[in-house]
Amino acid sequence: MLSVADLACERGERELFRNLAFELEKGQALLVRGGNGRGKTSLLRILSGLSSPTAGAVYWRGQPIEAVREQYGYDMAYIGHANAIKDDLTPLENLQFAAALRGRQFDSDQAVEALAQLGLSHCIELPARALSFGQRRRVALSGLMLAGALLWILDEPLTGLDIDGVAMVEKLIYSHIAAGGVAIMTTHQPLVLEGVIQISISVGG
Amino acid sequence: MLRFLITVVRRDVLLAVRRRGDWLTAQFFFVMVVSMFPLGVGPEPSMLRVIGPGVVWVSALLACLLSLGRLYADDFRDGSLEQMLLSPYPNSLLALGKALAHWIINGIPLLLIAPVLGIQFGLPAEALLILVLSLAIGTPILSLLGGIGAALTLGLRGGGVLITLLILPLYVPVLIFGAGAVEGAMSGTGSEAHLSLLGAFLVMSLLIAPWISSLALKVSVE
Amino acid sequence: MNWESWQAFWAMGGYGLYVWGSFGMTALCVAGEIWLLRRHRQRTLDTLRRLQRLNQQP
Amino acid sequence: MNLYYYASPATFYPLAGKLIPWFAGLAVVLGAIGLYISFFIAPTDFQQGEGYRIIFIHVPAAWMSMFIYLVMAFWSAIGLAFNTRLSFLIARALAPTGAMFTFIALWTGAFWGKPMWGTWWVWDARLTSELILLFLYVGYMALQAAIDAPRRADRAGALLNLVGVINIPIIYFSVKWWNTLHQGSSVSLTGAPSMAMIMLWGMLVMALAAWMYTIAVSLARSRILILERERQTEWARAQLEGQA
Repeated sequence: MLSVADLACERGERELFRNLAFELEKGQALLVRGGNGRGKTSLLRILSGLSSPTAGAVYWRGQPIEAVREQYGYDMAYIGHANAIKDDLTPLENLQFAAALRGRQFDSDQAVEALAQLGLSHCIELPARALSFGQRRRVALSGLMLAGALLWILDEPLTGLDIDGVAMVEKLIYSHIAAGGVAIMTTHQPLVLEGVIQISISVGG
Repeated sequence: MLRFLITVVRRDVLLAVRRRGDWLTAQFFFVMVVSMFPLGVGPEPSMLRVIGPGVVWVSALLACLLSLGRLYADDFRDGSLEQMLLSPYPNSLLALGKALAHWIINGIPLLLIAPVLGIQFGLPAEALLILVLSLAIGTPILSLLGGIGAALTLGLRGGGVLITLLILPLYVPVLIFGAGAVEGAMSGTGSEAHLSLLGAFLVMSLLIAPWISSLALKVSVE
Repeated sequence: MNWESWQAFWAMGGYGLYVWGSFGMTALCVAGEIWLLRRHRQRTLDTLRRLQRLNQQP
Repeated sequence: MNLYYYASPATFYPLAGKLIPWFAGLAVVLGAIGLYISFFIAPTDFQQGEGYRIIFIHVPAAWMSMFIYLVMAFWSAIGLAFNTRLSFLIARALAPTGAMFTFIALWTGAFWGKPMWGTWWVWDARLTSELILLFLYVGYMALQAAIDAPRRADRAGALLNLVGVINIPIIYFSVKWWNTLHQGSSVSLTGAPSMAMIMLWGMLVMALAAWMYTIAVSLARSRILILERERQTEWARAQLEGQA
């Protein structure tokens, strides 16, 4: 589904990685490892199409992602360091706008369900301002359930989550992959995904 | 496509409504700057009538620049901008929607306040009408061109001052045609020529500015 | 030849201040730019060499 | 050997180094000829006296200030279209010189205006446009100075440059329009009553000298910028050691 050939990235004058290549099929997960400042986030941003690589290209279903930008926009969901949650909107409104901006159908019952599944049913009516960091992370992640995207690109999805939260997200990712989805993640915490084909790459020296 | 545009606009308007304080600040800035001029140059009615259109227009430029700094900045900080850029729709549509929202939030109130301020400067009724008309054509240009500056200075130190430096020179034609239209109405030389030139500039900005803003956003977010 | 004496040349028919003010400022700008450029170059070279020496030390 | 060969910083750097003395020499020779024409060959103007000799700087400086902005926009467009880093650097290296010529045009305009119009500053169309051009240069340089990431600085500057160049004709037209409406001064610098052939020649030679000067200075400046950017590469290291 997603393949990468000969990818290279520079930030400033520093070369982060070079000649990176891998291929992901349905039902596979990619775990990107590497220390701080090694280029994990840069790689994920390149894969999502937010930044361009110095060399090489990213292919989605055999096509460069710039050529299939529209389709890739529907098929891919990206969650970066920031949660993209607006303080002045409620979690439900946040999810609604997020879906509309990505051109996706929105069903509010389904959204309430998704929020409940990540343990947020009690704060659906509150403005996001009142939520803690971990709770906002959960709101952002619950958007994944509504997106219907085939490919998930998650930058440190477990940051700020408590033990319950980590377990819920693990289950979420697991069921996505089990259903034939693809996931790409970076994480410092150990992630348990039993029975899932995992590819690990490390970036940076 | 159209639904996406409407969503972008609706989202920004809703956020502005939820944060009324910030929005009111920009409008009061406009009123205050205009009211400072008579205190500076003296209350002579004939003098005020001459400088009135220019003062209102220059203040409109400044008020617009004041709010432009935050056009993309908030969304950039909390990560929503990345999500919007990844949407399946063209990014220039996003830039157009953002500029449109900025105009609805900041430009339209300006149109409503301007006649009151014009009265303070003793402008005749006909000139007031032209003032509103020129602002109605001119302020969307300010939002569109300003969007380019906001995108270029995204996340930079001192972005607020920088955007003024970058964009104010580009506002010169709007200021000249806008204030000129009102003066033309007052002196009897007519304001049609000014207004149609302003309209032409608006059409051009509509065609080019969203596209350049989208390129600038891509450069800044990368 | 336009000028009968050096004095006439400097006086510029009464426009001395303006003519020489313009030409002088231009000369000053050009000289200043060249000087700044040289200094910039020297400083850059110094900094880069220092960085290089720093990197060579293990 | 193709275009990309010269577009590579490693080949451009020594090439520029070799070219600078030639352009600098040409600038000096042409400047000397230009000064000779402007002071010793061009006759005294019967209306404006000796004061008109200021135009031998003012007009070439004004030409150069606009020309350099156009050249910058050309390189910016090339850089954005073909993704060549060198073109962004050339645009960047040109900006300070362009700003300098704009300033000279304003300064000499003021020094010409004082004896002719009796005031240092007149809001005539040419001077006002020059002033706005100076603002555009300042904005471009301020934007580049504020951005640390070189790739972003290059591209953001180039975009601003292009927006500026699209706007310049509109700005110029609007200022001219504004000026005629407000009955600006009827005397204009270039519209001097008897624009003798020799005056035109003087201005042309001076403009050529300014052009050569611009090339020499911007080549030197782009060399510094290249060295800063490429300091990690083999050739830049060798270069630095060779000159130590």
